[in-house]
Amino acid sequence: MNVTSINARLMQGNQACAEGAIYAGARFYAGYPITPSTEIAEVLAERLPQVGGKFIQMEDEIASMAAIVGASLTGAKSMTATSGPGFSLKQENLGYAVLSEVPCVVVDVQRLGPSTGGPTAPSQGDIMQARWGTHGDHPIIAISPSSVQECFELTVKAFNLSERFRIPVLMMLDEVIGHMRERIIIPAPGELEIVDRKKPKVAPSQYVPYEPQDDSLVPPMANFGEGYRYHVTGLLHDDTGFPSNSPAVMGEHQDRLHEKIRRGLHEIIMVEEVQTEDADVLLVAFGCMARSAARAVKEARAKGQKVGMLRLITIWPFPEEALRQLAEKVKAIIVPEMNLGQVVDVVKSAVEGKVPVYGICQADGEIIPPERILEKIEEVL
Amino acid sequence: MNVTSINARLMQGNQACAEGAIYAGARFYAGYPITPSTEIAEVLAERLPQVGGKFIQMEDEIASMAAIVGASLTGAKSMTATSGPGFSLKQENLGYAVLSEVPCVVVDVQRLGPSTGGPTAPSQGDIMQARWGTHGDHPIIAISPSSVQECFELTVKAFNLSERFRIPVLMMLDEVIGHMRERIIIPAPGELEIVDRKKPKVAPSQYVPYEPQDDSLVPPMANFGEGYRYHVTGLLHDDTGFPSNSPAVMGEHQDRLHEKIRRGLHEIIMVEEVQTEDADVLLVAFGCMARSAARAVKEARAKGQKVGMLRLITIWPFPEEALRQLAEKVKAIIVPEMNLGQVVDVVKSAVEGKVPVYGICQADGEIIPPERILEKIEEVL
Amino acid sequence: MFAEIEQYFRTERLPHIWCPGCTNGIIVKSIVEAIQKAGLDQDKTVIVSGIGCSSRATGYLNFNTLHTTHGRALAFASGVKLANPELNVFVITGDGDCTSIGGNHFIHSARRNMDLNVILFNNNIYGMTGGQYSPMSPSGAKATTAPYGNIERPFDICNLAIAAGATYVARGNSFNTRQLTDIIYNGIANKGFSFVEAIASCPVYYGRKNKLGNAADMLKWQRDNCITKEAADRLPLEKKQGKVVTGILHHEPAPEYTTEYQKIIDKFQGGEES
Amino acid sequence: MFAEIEQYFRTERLPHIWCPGCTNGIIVKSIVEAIQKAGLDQDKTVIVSGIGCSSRATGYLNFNTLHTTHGRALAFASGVKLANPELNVFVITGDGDCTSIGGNHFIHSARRNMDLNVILFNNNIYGMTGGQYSPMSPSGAKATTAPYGNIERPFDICNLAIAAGATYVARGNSFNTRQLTDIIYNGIANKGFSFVEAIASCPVYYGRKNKLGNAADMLKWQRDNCITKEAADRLPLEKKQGKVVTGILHHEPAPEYTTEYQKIIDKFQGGEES
Amino acid sequence: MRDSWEIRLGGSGGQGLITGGIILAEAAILEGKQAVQSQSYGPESRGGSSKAEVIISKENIDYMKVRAADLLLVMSPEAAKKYVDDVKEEGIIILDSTYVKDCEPKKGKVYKVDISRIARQDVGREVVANIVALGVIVGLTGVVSQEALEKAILARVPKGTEEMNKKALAAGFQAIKSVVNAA
Amino acid sequence: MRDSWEIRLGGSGGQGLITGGIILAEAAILEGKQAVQSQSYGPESRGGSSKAEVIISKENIDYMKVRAADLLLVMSPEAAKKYVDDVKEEGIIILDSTYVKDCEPKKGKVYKVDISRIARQDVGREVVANIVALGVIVGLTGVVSQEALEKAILARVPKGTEEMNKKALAAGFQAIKSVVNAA
Amino acid sequence: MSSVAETTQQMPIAINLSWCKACGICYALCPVKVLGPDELGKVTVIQANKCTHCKICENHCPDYAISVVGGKKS
Amino acid sequence: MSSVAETTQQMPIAINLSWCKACGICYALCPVKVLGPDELGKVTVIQANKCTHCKICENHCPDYAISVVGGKKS
Ligand SMILES: Cc1ncc(C[n+]2csc(CCOP(=O)(O)OP(=O)(O)O)c2C)c(N)n1
Ligand SMILES: Cc1ncc(C[n+]2csc(CCOP(=O)(O)OP(=O)(O)O)c2C)c(N)n1
Ligand code: SF4
Ligand code: SF4
Ligand code: SF4
Ligand code: SF4
Ligand code: SF4
Ligand code: SF4
Ligand SMILES: [Mg+2]
Ligand SMILES: [Mg+2]
Repeated sequence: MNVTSINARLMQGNQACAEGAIYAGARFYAGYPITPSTEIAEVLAERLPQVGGKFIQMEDEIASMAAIVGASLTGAKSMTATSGPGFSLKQENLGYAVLSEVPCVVVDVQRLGPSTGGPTAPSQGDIMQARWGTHGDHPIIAISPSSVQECFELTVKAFNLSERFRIPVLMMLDEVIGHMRERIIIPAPGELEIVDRKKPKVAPSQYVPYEPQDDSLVPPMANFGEGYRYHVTGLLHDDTGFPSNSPAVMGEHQDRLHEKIRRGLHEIIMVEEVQTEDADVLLVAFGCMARSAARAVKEARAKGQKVGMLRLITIWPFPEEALRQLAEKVKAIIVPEMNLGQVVDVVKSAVEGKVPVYGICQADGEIIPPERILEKIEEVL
Repeated sequence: MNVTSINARLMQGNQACAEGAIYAGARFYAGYPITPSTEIAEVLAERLPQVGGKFIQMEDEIASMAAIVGASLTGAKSMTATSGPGFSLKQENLGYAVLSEVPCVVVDVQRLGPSTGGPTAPSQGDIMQARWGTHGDHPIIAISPSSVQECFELTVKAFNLSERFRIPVLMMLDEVIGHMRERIIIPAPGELEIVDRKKPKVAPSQYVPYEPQDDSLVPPMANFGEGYRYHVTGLLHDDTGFPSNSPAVMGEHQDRLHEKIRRGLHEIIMVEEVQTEDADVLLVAFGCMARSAARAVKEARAKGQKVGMLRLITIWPFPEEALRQLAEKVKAIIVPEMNLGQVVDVVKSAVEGKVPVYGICQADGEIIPPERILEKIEEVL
Repeated sequence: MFAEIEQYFRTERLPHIWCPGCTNGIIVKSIVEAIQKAGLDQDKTVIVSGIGCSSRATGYLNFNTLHTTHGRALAFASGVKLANPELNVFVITGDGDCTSIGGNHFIHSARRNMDLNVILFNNNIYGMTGGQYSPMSPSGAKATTAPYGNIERPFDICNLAIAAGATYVARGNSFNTRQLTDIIYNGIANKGFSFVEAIASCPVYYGRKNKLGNAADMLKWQRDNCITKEAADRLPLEKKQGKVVTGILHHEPAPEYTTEYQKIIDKFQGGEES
Repeated sequence: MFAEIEQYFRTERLPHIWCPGCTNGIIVKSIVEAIQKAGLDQDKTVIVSGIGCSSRATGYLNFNTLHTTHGRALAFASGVKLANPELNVFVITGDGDCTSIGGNHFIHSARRNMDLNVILFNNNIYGMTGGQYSPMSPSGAKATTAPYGNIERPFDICNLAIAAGATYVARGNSFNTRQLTDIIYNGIANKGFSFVEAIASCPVYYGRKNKLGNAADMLKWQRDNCITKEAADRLPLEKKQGKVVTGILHHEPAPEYTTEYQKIIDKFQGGEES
Repeated sequence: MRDSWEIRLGGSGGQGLITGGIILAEAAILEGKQAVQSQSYGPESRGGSSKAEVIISKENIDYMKVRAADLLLVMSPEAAKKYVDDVKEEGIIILDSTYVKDCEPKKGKVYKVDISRIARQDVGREVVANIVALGVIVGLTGVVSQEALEKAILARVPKGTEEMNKKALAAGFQAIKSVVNAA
Repeated sequence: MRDSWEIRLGGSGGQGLITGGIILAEAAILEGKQAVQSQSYGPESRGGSSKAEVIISKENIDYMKVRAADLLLVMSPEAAKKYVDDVKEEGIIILDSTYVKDCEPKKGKVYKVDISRIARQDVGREVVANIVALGVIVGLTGVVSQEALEKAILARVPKGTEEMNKKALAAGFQAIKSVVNAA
Repeated sequence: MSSVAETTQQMPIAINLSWCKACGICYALCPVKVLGPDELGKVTVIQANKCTHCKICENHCPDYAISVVGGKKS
Repeated sequence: MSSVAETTQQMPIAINLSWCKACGICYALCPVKVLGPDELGKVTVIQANKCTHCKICENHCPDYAISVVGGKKS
């Protein structure tokens, strides 16, 4: 018997996400079961106590989201996971985390349809909700893994970004990626970078909790219980953390929330380019659809068609720059996505008419097969 | 004393919305108080019993949304009203109403910020949430009144569209419009058209609840208790109403939900054009900002600048056609909105680079004054 | 029995999706028998459910049926009932649906005392999602999210219903079907919020995780561990220990919500000012 | 007193936003006195609140303070406490915040018995939004959304807490500040979920709508209509009618959640398999 | 009378200025004019400073907010500080001198009237200070007719308080007359 | 051995086909190959029909879904109907003849094996039908080595059931041998 | 409802095999072992004549697959 | 905290007028009418000498505007 990679294992995407969280230092999980995300909770219920962490099944998704924010304020890296219906319920408190700048990671394993929809059927239908699901203006970071290995590594990255920018980071899995099992190599401890929130350097009496100390505009964050007594609120507030009705203060607060992310774009944006150098047709894909698109690229190239792919790893903020540069070069863009048209409109808005943009939009619980993409390529070439 | 218009009254926007609901035939309201929408509940708590209708204050917004769907299934035209935080909570059950095609009207009186934000400060920050707030692909209709008179009349229209298309209709007020008082003339009974849901014409045994009977793709709707026993579910389902896991069925269901709205666009889309005939600069505005923009148009014209306005009355589905036609004619588009950039991106996506599009985006709890718009006009001219 | 099944079930949709040996089907039959006994008009009867295995029941029942979102059945049902008080409204819900995510609607519905008939299928587990613990899983029980045993204390949901204001509260189980039918029937007679906890068994998840034997073993457990309130009242404390008390636990009528509302309408309809 | 105020309040933020005569300020002082009496370290104490007039208290208190979303304070607090059980965690909440939108978190927190100290400011109304009825408004009371009088029955929230599993339940009011401080103090001593209902008055909305006189009149009402549990136990039934019973209503310790969780960690930490 | 008035009323929570603004707008509508009334609040629906704005015009009113006011009435020092500069050069400023001391506006014509004290002492209850204020405004400007104003007041105040409110209105008319005469 | 196998296993809820697919994939990984396993479910996590897919390859696997299968195993009539056409022309079809009767695929090479009956009667418990099936698949195709398969099985089955599972595996190997020989 | 044989005096038990899920409840609970499993575990009547019409099987079949005639109404 | 006068034997009641909201509770509850309203309704000391140090005023002032020295600790 020929056992080659002893570190290689077969692992499910959801499990890899859970293990990635532990690797990243997550020590708190609160959740409420929902297909197709439940395995994340189940793995962490078992694993967290083994590393001294806490797992709690809350009464619902609203409470779960609240609990991870509370936990994070004590310094615990915290996570919750859910799917569409639960993601909708978490929106209010997700907005709280954005406004009060509490790091945490929220996993949404996307399933089909609005409402209960098709609970076991895959989809990529929550992409726009990830951006706009909570009320009011707010920035967000959302990441989409395309393999089990990435479920692990991007979860680590999600925690890093969350701690770095004091913002909830969304891991937008889809049912295909969450439930499929494939080969993964678990990185050794220390192999991946781990980022922790910046702590205040001043004495408690000097601490102004929401006052940025550098150009990043991300204020250092004290944990509850460390002697820095401060106030956290979901009201718009000034740098001291106390609410204000002043338009100047409220406007500044909202602007800074966005601006800190804008300034961090170079750290946040992740894309992968596949054979884009000479591409005439660019596929823009993410999540499980990037796998189908990758196959399409391969088969199209085999036929001599110049096709490339821009894989969106970061979905929000949207990788506009990378896309715009490619839009200068290609003749057409095709966006295959498992929904009825979400990212395709964002792509359109970003390329501003420079090249024609086509969607392949399908929301029936099936992954869009390479064949359909290949057909479209034929059509636009 | 010179009393001219005896039918004229001073009325608050929220109250006009409530009175419009009664005029439209609404006989059920369930809600949970929240600033700045509370007056709608307060008015209806008093008024509904007077017309034989029901008001109930539920334990939260989730329950309120659920209750109006339940009530609507018995045939009662139903409404709820809320603001941002509550709107976030309603999203899951809003998606239920979309999927199961239950008519109802949801009012969101927009206030500032994500989370608790600035509860008494106006904003137009929930526009994208109105479109994408619930998980999964779904169509929606959203309407934005710009005057107290319109709060009344468009609420009637909202009920009509909701009954006509079997879809929840969102009334997107903003705090300015909801709280301001102005002169209103209450239409006489019969003066405005009232639309009721189409009832099945077949015998109960022949009733296939989700089978469209005509090109509108909107199936006739029986009310509970009328002898048509059928099943309503939030799962994707076939025409009989029973759930299915078949991709063909699930895909068709999702497609029909969108297609029925597409086919009804001519009934749904409402815009107002103000001095657009010869305009070089087009303002695109809605809600209270349309009032500020109207003043800007007037003052710009007074200076000899050719400025016009496209007022979006229907916001979702987005009036793309109307906009595209104007985009052919103008040299620049300015979108002043009280948020950090929502409709402006949709405008960009719609005009596909044909003319430059500028946003005036401000989210600080103040209405953007005509001065700022005038400045921008100077800038782009 | 097949005739009743034909009348009250959508037989073309049977067999139902429940696992072999799941007792949900038994409880549903008791509900239907109680409805039959009460002589309710199927056209005037609405059955509402949430999300869960048990909540799938509505799909099989030949009434006006409403399968809602997880935990919210009571809120939808309140809308149905208040909008049209002539309808008989039933709610079918699971222990997770009713007491976890739906707990708030539960206590408020009990408090308001709207005339709703609620049957909670208590299988001590989240069945539909594959065996996570619920607020009604016993302390120490194993579940996929309680691999080391549940450290939480379960609700006594009947007690909670009483404290929240329910005017009729009863408990039954899927073994003693006659009793179950009776207590549901009596609940229908109560004009107000009537709550029945029906002990169910989930052999596939709860049974397997907790080594409770097969479907028949779990039914026998119900038979052997439940005692009626009447019997319990006669027994000394030590003999009651560990037993689950069934029967009508509470019945204390109070003004019903829709009736009270109608009084307001009767008084103020047509008026312009309060 | 000014010295204690200086120590425990963020005096630079006073006067608070509450209306003249609102008794929220009185209750907050009792909380602070109980904390002082218990000798809790301010740095190790977290006070969590929801949204409402009463929930604005956290902004004035010199601790780690967390002003959350409407109804969710207990859920946030559960995260704080479980993540770091060394912290003393208090929750300040209103009758709407705790029992209406937050009702589910309330019953589940009581059931889990996490070591949280909850003080409910019960003014029988939604103050912050301008006077709508709450689940604790008495039947018949007027409110902006109950112009014809409230047809709902209010919760007896202490009873509900007990039924849900709270291990310490007490009621006080803003007149009898000594008692209020004492019952909060005793709640701190209970290792588990401790619940105190503090009767507050909202002269501006509840008082005005229901013609209860001015702020002082409303305080006098509390004085004249509350009796201690000890007194009540001695009185004949007819004399208790209509009186509100205050004092410690229930105290029955049970295993505390974070302690039980720690046992699991102690047993399985480092292990790979359960 | 002028074609259009932009009026701003500023004070603190309980002073009834929003009601005051509403009454003014209602009086205008009774006269067949256009009117828009808007306001800003403190936290949620309560407390803090409060501002009411009324625009009265013979024409349609597009923009509903007062920019530089034609008339400003302030009844608290905070409001005075906040709004006193947003007045037209030739605008009118009325200060409730019961609460607003040490305020010397740089522009506009200023009238100091002891409004709250008059309400409390002359009429008997401070809650009617807003009605006194309306009397002052209308007495000074005639933005609406005195009849329309009285009608609007009586239509809105709680039953049983009509006399007190009439008295307050009269006191307001009287007060401004004295101030103008004294000037 | 071929470079790549696309395998589809179809049946109903409780038959353990997903576990079967996982074991197959794990065996492949033990051999240093790439493997992807995916599945589809009935409503929420339970019941209904079930499908597991495994792709085993020496190369990186991009698309994770089986298109036309190299090998199809079906253990229920519904699954047979649903999947029997999505097989490559030269593909392999294994029917569990305990449940799948009257199925005559139009393409592929068909093997009928009485898998569930063998599990129930020869091994003693029908729950191990999936292991019998794995024996049949691997015995027929060698998609993974028999050693790797056994190792993967033993690593995943509950403690105390090792012997029964080994017996099931052996029965599977045996069964396909007989079928092939009989053919 | 698919084909179910008529019941008779000798065979008071009607079974709808297409609904039976082989859960084993009926034959585990039948006090006199009238019922038993077939080779797939589904219900089968072993000794009809012993049936007491107690209806325990009918009442506890979660799938409504059994109907017993005679005896008193349950 | 803004200026509050020192208390003395003769004047055991310290008042922080800037916090007082004129709610009237203290002077309505003071058993011996030591306290009363000023012209704006805020608290004022009318007859300091009668004070019994009962602290009812201090305990019930919702705005922490009164501090009474002497008497037993509340
Ligand atoms: C908002 C939301 N959260 C979670 C789920 C997933 N979910 C479906 S059913 C269920 C639990 C069902 O348990 P129970 O109510 O006890 O019903 P049972 O299946 O045991 O009959 C859960 C958590 C969902 N559908 N929606
Ligand atoms: C999700 C959500 N719904 C509604 C509101 C509006 N709201 C704020 S406070 C409140 C009620 C407050 O009542 P209570 O908890 O009794 O506190 P009080 O103001 O009486 O102290 C409501 C309904 C909100 N902020 N968020
Ligand atoms: S999982 Fe449990 S509760 Fe659900 S159908 Fe199966 S046995 Fe019944
Ligand atoms: S509204 Fe009522 S509860 Fe709120 S601060 Fe005022 S008096 Fe207190
Ligand atoms: S109880 Fe019903 S489903 Fe179970 S074996 Fe007997 S007949 Fe079949
Ligand atoms: S009726 Fe009774 S005796 Fe007859 S088969 Fe059924 S359980 Fe056995
Ligand atoms: S201490 Fe007592 S006596 Fe003295 S002023 Fe206060 S209330 Fe009056
Ligand atoms: S109780 Fe306090 S706030 Fe009220 S009048 Fe007295 S000192 Fe002022
Ligand atoms: Mg359950
Ligand atoms: Mg309250």
